[in-house]
Amino acid sequence: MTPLELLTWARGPGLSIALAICAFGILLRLFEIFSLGRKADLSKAREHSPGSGWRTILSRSLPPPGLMKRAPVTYIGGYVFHLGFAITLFFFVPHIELVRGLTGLSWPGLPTQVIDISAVAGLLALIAVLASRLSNPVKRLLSGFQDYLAWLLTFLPLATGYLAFHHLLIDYTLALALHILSVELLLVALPFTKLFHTVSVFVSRWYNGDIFGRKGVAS
Amino acid sequence: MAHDAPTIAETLRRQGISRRGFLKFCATTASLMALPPSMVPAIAAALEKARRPSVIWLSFQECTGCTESLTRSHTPSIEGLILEQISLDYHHTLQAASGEAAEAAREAAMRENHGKYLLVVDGSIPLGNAGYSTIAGISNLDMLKETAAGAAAVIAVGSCAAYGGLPAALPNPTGAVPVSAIIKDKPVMNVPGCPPIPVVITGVLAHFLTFAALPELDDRGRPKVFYGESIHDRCYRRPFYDQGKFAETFDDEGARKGWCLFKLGCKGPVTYNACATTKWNQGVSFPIQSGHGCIGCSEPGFWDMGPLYKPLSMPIAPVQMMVGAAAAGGAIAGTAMAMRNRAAKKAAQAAHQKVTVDDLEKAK
Amino acid sequence: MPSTDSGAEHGNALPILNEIRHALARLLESGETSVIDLGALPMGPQDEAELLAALGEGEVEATINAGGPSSVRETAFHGVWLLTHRNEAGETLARFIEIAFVPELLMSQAEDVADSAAALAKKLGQAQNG
Amino acid sequence: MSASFERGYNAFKEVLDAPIASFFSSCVHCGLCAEACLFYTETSDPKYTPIHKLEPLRRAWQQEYTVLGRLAKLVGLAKPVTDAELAEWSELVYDSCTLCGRCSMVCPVGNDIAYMVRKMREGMSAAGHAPEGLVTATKRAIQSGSPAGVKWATVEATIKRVQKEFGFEVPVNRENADYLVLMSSWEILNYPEYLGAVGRILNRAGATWTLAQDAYEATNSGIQIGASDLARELVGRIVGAAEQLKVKCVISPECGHAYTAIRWEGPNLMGRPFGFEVKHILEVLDDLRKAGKLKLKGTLDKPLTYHDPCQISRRGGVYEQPRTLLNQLAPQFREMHETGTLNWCCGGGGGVSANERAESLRLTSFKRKKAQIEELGVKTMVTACANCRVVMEEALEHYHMDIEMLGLTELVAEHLDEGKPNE
Repeated sequence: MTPLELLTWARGPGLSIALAICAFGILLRLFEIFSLGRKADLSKAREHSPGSGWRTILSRSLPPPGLMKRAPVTYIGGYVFHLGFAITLFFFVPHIELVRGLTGLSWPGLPTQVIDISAVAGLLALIAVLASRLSNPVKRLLSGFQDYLAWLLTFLPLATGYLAFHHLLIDYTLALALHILSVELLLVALPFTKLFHTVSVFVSRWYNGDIFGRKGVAS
Repeated sequence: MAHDAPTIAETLRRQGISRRGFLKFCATTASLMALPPSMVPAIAAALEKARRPSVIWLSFQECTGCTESLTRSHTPSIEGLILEQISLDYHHTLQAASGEAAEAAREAAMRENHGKYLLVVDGSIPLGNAGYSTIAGISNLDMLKETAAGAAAVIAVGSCAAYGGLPAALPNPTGAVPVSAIIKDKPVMNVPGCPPIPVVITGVLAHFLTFAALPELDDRGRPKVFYGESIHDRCYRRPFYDQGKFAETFDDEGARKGWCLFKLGCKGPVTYNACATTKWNQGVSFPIQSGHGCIGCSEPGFWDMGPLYKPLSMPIAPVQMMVGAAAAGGAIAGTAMAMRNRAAKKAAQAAHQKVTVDDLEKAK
Repeated sequence: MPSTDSGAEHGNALPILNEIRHALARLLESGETSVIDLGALPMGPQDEAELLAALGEGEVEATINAGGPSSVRETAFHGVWLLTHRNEAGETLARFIEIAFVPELLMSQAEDVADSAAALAKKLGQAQNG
Repeated sequence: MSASFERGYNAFKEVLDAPIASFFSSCVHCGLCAEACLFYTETSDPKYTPIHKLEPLRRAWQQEYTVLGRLAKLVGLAKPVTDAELAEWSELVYDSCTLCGRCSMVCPVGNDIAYMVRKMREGMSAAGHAPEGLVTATKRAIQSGSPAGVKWATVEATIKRVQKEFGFEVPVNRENADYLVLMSSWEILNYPEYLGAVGRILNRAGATWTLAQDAYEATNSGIQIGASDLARELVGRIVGAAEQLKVKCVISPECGHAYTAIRWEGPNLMGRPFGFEVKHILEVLDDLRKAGKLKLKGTLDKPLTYHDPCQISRRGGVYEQPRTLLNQLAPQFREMHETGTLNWCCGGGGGVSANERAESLRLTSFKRKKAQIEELGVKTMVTACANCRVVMEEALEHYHMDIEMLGLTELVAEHLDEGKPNE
């Protein structure tokens, strides 16, 4: 199999299989979660509450006062990684083309220099949060195989994409093929690992905001 | 190739070409071979010693496009000089002789120059049925094996000879294979392209002529000087890619301004060839300069590598159906799991025994 | 073949001009000459015109008739020469920018001088004999 | 019958719901909840990381309610939850969690960890892993009516003291009153001035009120230990009395968990909405103030601060009312650095104060509050939860800190303008 054949497989059957597993898994997991149900709360909710599920979906993206100082690596690393990853994912023109190919939606991209910076920032942040995971006693206690797997699966697309873009170490075609394959691995693993937080975070934040909100607290 | 044959430099001098003219020839040859101008002295030195080689050109499952390309090389005098310098002893499209006389010429060249002649092949070789392609009643496979046996080196010209090309496109009805699938005991150089750039063909011939050896090859048997970099990396429109400026259609403002053709399916990023610098038609232009993306014709299996007009990052096959089906499958499996979960939770609730204060501690 | 993107500027001339600047410095410092093959560079339709316009025209212009006409022209920048090799039919074979005090090809070659010396001697001998 | 692992594990299966499933699905092990938990910040022991306290519950969810977890369990790859593990986790679930919910406020993926700990305690108590102190308190609450063993006779003694001191009659079992006044054991035993204060304020406002002989105790050990069956029985006494006496509103006293028990969990435990309102005393005070029925005079002019009881503010939504009152009463009222819905717990909520086993950890965790007080430099702290007050008074003594503690209701009563009621 030549690199171009590998790339073709990745763009063709590989992508279809990965997206199919991802879609299957997300649906399955959502059913799994919602099937456990939630008893209607019979207590009288406050009429005028500053909080709500929808508010918390947004507000939890910001650090609560005081916590940034206590956990700077987690916050800054987390922000830089998520933003770097998101900018690279959603504003690199070839990625937009992929979305256009899948959904017909498209939007303007950013110059490659900007993408380059965001990808490098994302990679460095990932390394920083890994170092923190390995050295911080709390994170080390909490972390298991899945956490490191999720880290690797997130790191690989950025790393291979960077290698491909800059023609480093490996031939571009092979790098591009590996890049797409790494994204496919990410998609396959997404519903069944910690990576599912990309979907469930909206659910959990909503529940949190709703639980607090009905008591009159903006959480 | 007789030992008393004159060297190429001698031949040129006999034709009344001065040393200055020879150096000009060397400089243009260097340019042709995509070698840096600093190589001119080495080329001159090599040509002082180089002697006229015998060349046998075999055409198998091909369209003659490669030969057409070669004969339309934009440097007729140089290439003419080269073709004059080589002894093209067999080329069934170009030679005057035909039938038995032609085959006799091939056999004679093979005999006289055994171990020293250069074999050039265009077209792929069918393995499915020997009768799919024959010349003078000889199957392509037999003729290739027989002719390659005494060759110093083999040059596979064009994507068909190098990779199987169009005949090998799915479902590959003739079982077409490239030269390299058959010839394993000789140096085989691939000069892919559909067709290859004319000056690339003459360039590699010039290299063999000049240095009596094949140029440096990459891991896929291609001369590095021509195939070392991707079209994308040498493309004059590359700055637009970096700035995020793309033509969206073939007739929009971006297309008129000469912006990057990535979104229109350009395969430049994964295609390794010299088109962007060497160009075509007497150096006038190349596909991207003419407003059309690269189709990647010099890459293996390019015909089966997805739609020509879809960007590289786009999926090749429509995935909506499959993803939709998978999502439906996920919903069905999810519903089954949900029913199981509900039943399990109900069972747990049914198994609940009311907790009294006496139940807060384990029985001693 | 007409190009679709006329008039677009791609900025590919600028790196070449920079390369020429460095080559001039080397020439002055150590006498080292440089040659740039214009056929080996990524050039858009306007890039070459831009480059040539930037280089301008200088004081010297020569034609070499050897295996077709080659033009040798100094640009507005002394020491920067533009060489265009053509065949007998006048078609361009190759184009170079040479950074040198005198382009190599303008100088008479020792072999040719030797041949000429011999030829002149022979001619004189013939004249004396005749 | 008795507690057993099977009953506990069955309870896990009962309480796991969609919010918990989404919370466990979302957790990325970032460790930020630890930074919000005073048991971690004051000990630096990673085992006190809030989400870690739920590990057995998480595995129960995974192995019972997810496809992959079930598969893993089937092929023997899953680590089953064991009784020994639950025994080990007892300290984490009861001693090092006050259900204060501060972690629930900071979790970036929105996990309500306190909600989950409350649910996990259902299984822990059914499995017999509740700490002895809480078990004893719960038994006393069910059997004698109060976790501290306070009987009606004790209440009557308090009533007599109040009647003598303030000169008004304390109504008992009076029907159709506006308010049913509840107390916590602490208020009956340690702070009888609460009853006097409430009575004066309500009388001055012209409201009718009553105590109920069958429901004087507001606290609910069933909630703290995590046994809904018992919590239902306890809250049912109040609901029964309120309905029998046909009161309009039940006033939850200055006690955090009592408010959560009656106001938020009560209807869910009873399985029906209430026909009466439930309000915290601070809400009632604010209502009266708004209605012009609470006239105050004079101020307490010294530097003081307000400690938000977690269940009142963060978990209860009553955080503006005390500030409105204090701004009126105390010109030198100052806020601590982290306050309101992001306050730090006293360290004794969620049953921790009733859990003798947790005493040393509780005192260690108080260092957080101590640092807050010292940073602000005040000598007076007002609060609205008798449990917070007792816990902090003990800890202040332990650390030899000379800080005066006040109940907000008393403070209001002390500044009540007792001129003639508005005609």
